[in-house]
Amino acid sequence: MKRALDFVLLIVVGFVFWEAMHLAAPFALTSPVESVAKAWSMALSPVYWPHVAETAKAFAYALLLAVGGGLALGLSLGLNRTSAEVAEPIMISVYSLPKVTLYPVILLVFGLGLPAKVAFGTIHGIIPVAIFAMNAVRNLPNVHLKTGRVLRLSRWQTLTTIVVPGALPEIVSGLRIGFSVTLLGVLIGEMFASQRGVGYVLMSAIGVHDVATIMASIVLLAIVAVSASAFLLWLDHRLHHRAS
Amino acid sequence: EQVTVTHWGVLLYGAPYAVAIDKGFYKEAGLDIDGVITSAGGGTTMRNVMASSLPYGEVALSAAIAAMKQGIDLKIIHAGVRTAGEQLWVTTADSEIKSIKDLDGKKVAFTSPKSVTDMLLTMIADKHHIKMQTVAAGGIGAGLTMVEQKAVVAAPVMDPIWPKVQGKMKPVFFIKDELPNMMQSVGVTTAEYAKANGDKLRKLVQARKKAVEFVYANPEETAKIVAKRYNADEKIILASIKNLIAIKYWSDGEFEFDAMDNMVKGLQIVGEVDGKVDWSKIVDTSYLK
Amino acid sequence: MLRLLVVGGFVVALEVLCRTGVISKLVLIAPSEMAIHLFGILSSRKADADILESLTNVMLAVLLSVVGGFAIGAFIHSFPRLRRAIDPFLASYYALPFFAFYPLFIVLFGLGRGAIVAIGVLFGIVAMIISTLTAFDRIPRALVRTASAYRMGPVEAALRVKLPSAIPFLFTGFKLAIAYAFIGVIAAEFIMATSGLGYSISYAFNNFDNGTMYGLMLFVIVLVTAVNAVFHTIERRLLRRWGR
Amino acid sequence: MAVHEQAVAARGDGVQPVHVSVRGVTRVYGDPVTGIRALAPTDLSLRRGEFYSVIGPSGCGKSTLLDVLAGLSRPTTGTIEFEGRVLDGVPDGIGVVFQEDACFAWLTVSDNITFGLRRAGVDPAEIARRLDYALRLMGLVDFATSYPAQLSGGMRQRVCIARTLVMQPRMILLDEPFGALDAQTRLIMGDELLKVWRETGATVLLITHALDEAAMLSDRIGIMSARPGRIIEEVETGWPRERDSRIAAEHSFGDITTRLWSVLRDESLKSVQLGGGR
Amino acid sequence: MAVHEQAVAARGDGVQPVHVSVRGVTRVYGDPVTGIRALAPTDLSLRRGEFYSVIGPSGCGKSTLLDVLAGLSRPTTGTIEFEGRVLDGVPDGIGVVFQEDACFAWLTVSDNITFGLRRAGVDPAEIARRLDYALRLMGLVDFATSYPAQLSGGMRQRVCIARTLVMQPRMILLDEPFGALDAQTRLIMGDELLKVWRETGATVLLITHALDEAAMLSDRIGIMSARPGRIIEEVETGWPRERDSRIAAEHSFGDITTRLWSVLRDESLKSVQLGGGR
Ligand SMILES: Nc1ncnc2c1ncn2[C@@H]1O[C@H](COP(=O)(O)OP(=O)(O)OP(=O)(O)O)[C@@H](O)[C@H]1O
Ligand SMILES: Nc1ncnc2c1ncn2[C@@H]1O[C@H](COP(=O)(O)OP(=O)(O)OP(=O)(O)O)[C@@H](O)[C@H]1O
Ligand SMILES: [Mg+2]
Ligand SMILES: [Mg+2]
Repeated sequence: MKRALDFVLLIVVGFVFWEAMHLAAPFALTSPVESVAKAWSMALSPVYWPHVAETAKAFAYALLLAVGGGLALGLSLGLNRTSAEVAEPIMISVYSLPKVTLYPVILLVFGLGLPAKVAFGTIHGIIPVAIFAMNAVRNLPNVHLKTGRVLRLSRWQTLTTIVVPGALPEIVSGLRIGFSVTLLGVLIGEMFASQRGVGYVLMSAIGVHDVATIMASIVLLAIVAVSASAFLLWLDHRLHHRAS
Repeated sequence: EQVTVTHWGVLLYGAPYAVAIDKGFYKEAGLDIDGVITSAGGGTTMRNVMASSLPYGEVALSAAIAAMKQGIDLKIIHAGVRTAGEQLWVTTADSEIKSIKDLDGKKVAFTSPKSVTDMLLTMIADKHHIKMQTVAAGGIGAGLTMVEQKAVVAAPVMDPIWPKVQGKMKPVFFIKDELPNMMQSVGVTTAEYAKANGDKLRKLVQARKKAVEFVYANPEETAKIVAKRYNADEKIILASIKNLIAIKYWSDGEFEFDAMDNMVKGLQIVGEVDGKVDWSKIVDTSYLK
Repeated sequence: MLRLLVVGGFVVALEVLCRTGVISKLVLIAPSEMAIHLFGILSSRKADADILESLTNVMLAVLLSVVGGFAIGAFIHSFPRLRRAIDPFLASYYALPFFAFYPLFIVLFGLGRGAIVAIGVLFGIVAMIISTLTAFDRIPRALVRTASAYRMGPVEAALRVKLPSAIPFLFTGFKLAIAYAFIGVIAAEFIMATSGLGYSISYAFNNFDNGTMYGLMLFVIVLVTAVNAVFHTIERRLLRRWGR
Repeated sequence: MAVHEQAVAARGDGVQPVHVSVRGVTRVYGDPVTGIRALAPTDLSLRRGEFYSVIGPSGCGKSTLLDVLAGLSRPTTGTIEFEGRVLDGVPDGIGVVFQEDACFAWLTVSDNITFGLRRAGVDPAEIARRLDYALRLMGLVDFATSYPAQLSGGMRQRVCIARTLVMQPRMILLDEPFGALDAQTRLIMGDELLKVWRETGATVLLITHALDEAAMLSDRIGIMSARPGRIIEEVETGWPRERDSRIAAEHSFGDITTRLWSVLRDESLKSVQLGGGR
Repeated sequence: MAVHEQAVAARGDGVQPVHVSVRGVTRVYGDPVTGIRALAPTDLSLRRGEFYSVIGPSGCGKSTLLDVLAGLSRPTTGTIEFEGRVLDGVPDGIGVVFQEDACFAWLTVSDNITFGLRRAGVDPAEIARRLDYALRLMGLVDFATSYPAQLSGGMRQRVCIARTLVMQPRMILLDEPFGALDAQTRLIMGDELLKVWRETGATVLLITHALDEAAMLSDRIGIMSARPGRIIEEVETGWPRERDSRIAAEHSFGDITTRLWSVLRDESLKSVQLGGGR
């Protein structure tokens, strides 16, 4: 109850801040009320849903790849010091590149369309997931791994019953960021070569300076991302009991 | 299949394509065009054209030239938008700035470095012998915000954004009053594709030409079609289309080499191009008939 | 050592693919050519100013992200109610297409360096905040109580006990903050600046000047790798001390 | 140094005024009604300069008592007075050795030990002197530059003891500080603790499992009940202030341990609730 | 269940064949030449079904010995044979209770205890039976659904003991398992361990600090030297297999502890190197 209250309070504070911003720069931002109203009308309009569906499809694939790949990469690198030494700096360096510059390469490999968008989302999301998981695994108390060895658990068992639960808080943090960045990546992908999708809507809105649509899209994106993040946090609290 | 059009959904380069799809001009010609791929960057659009299964599209002339300078084998097969006259610089409604002369010594925004707006602004300064402090805003919206915040005194805007801000902003100058026609965009394809698919390209160009004629003849219906495709306000689109018809914005495809040379001259001023462009090597007029 | 081998192998493979024309020169140029171009750029000294400018921006952004992110994270962590309310928003932040806010950034930070560094910080800081929060959860209770037993104030406890104790987990935040600050700065320069590495890369991208583009990218890669290698060494040394 | 002077002033034998007094303190973990009751209403007073030990069955609330005594957690009900003032937060002049390993993994043994001194801005020469003394005392001379991860469990425990003792607090709280030490080392450490206690005049509260240790070192011993814990009995040893482990040879030593043993046994059995197990 | 059958087969008294033998084992941490020498060439053999205790000064290498015995770390030199085969990695049938707290923070007490059983695919009814038994044995019935963070230090230790015992290993290695328990609970746990040992016929290696505990529970006791540690003396108790803590009343019990005490004292003194301290 108190939690819900705090949450609402924070949203209110956010809106007040937003309103203040709006008053300071009406051209850059529409007011929260206006934006939410616009978001509502967009959510009801039949024109918007095909775009959402298009983005959702690409996002679903990208998320699957980013999370699956990120966890596989992060966990295995966390457990294997040698390969981590090899892969980690390379991973981060490539990640630090402005993604636009990878566009020609992505075009070459995936062509135009869905696969390119998925690829864009995946390369955005996979690294945070991997890095969080890797560091958490690396810092697992030694005695936990020893316990696993004494029980002669298989690699897979050790992974699923000790490593993953032990590293869960960090894994969840990685997933939370990964979820959001993957979404962003898909949107950016849609801005490069698109004919449909939320990214396309955003790009046109930015192009014609349709601030209401921009802000409304952002409200909708925020609702999705916050829900996902809250769900993951809830999951973390359920699964990982901490000291009170 | 999809054609590629720069700034689709934003600027009205795409109006003829919207009409051609909607009115079935492509279908009549036996083409199955069901959509438009777009992006906002010149280089990106050019790359999309090359990567597409149908490597044909309308791109910024500057992007086409840049690509060719880097040795990409392209063919320009028709003219697109033949003027940059729809652009104008605006200031706040209550501003003291009234004419170009008032901009002397002031901060004025363009969109992004080496873009058409950058070039136009430089040419204006040259023409009127004034000195401005020009800054990159990052986009139309950002420029307008800067004007509003008094960070700059003027920023560029164009159709179809202009009718939307017309009440809040007032024009300082229109390009159409100041500079000659400059070809903004052209239809391109890869040389390789052109070799094997001459017929198809010809049909594409013809369908567009028919659509352009339709636009000039039926502004109202065009506005309806474009508003639907762009998911925009029909009134504003109609106002813009009328503005654009007045300056004969869309070319029916015929090349106007003076307008193209004007553009190259502008690009030379901002240092985008050095030396002449030999049109005969890259322009192929054979698809116009 | 192994890392060198892997990277070397990769580079040679790329070289072969490019030289034999399997990968078109318009998409990717051979690594040796990238190096030659980079050498050309560096020796002509014409990019020196751009490089210096971007590096300063990136360094400022990284510094502010890491220090600020840690401070904010530590602050939020000491108010559990605030933390619970704010947590779902933090990660969601990355889903928002920040480029839609450029007009706002201009209003807030003005033009020039301020806005560019600000975007780098806005991008990097949240990863650091999230990482700090999860890292602080990992501090053994006995250490927190030791800090209290020494009558440390919140700031001193955060700096003298919590920071060093959480460092192994904070490395996640460092690495991501570096990557994100890089991306933020370069992306901002892409769009807003008339100079700097990001601008040069985007200019080359738009002009199909693959030589310059990949040359500069190589420079970014080498730079980030160097920075990361330094961190990696520090991390390894610390962890060994920790006994992990 | 204020701490030191006050400590010196407190020296000397005889009955001293109350240093800390606990009145009706309870502590519930979690929800006040449904949560785990760790402390039943507990009363306890320590005289200034007294050596007091607490024994009790595992899980009865000893560490919880130490926590509230040190001001690290607030009692659910009841009050604690330390040096005449109601406790609110950790007071000045207290030193704590925790049951868990609380070594700073990022500092060497030396730096761990001198941590508090450097913070307090003690003169470097004095720090060096005390460090040297502590390293010898704890048998860690060879490991001065090692990191905790390179030490055995017992060695880490000694580092934590040293870190607290060098601060010369007016009240020292120790939670099973010798738990990981072998019998002989434990004896030595006990004697050293007695020595520090005598020299600084500090009040000591020692939580221990070893009955003989409690009997040997303390002026008084409090025995705690099964959870929810409270002091159910206090045993006065009557040892002179000048004493060491050889006191175990005294006639009354056996009586004391027997007494402790008989009370503790019942509580431990209650606590482990060996219904049908045995 | 193979483990169980084999365990049953091993029952019965009398001298048994060697279960595990350690020959010339050394262990150096860090660089082989300049690193910390934790084990000097050490020899040790445990007979099948034997209860063997190891005592030694703090930091002498006891935990290190346990590590190499369990196959968790490779000896720097020397070999270990377990059930007739040279040890290479952790063998089947071994259970270890570590000195550190090894509870899984994310599992309840019950889930911690049944962790290994569930991994081994033991029948749920059997798991429930063993869990129930273990909870009673360890006095944790009320805390079955608690998480480790809600337990006291001693209770967490008991969870770890339970987690190992329910697996019914053929060889049980325990590193100061009762370190955080009070005297009475420690006695009870010792008796329970003896019972499990008798019933399953397992070989037990117990590292402990309490000399009386070692004397009471073991068939043989090995005393380790100061670091680098090796077994310098072994004491045979000669107790019958059927025994419990009441054996401490036997006449020879005092002799044994005195013996242990005298050897350990010298080594501890050496270890703590109390140059001028005392
Ligand atoms: N953080 C906590 N949350 C909930 N319950 C707790 C917490 N800490 C301790 N308890 C409960 O309080 C009781 C007393 O714990 P405490 O640690 O004080 O025992 P103790 O006497 O120190 O035991 P030991 O001798 O085993 O260290 C225990 O039953 C334990 O389960
Ligand atoms: N990971 C390590 N790195 C370096 N040195 C170590 C490491 N672990 C232990 N040592 C050293 O090895 C020696 C033996 O340690 P070990 O833990 O085996 O002692 P122990 O007999 O178990 O002591 P205790 O009774 O205090 O637990 C110690 O001197 C310690 O400093
Ligand atoms: Mg305790
Ligand atoms: Mg040990």
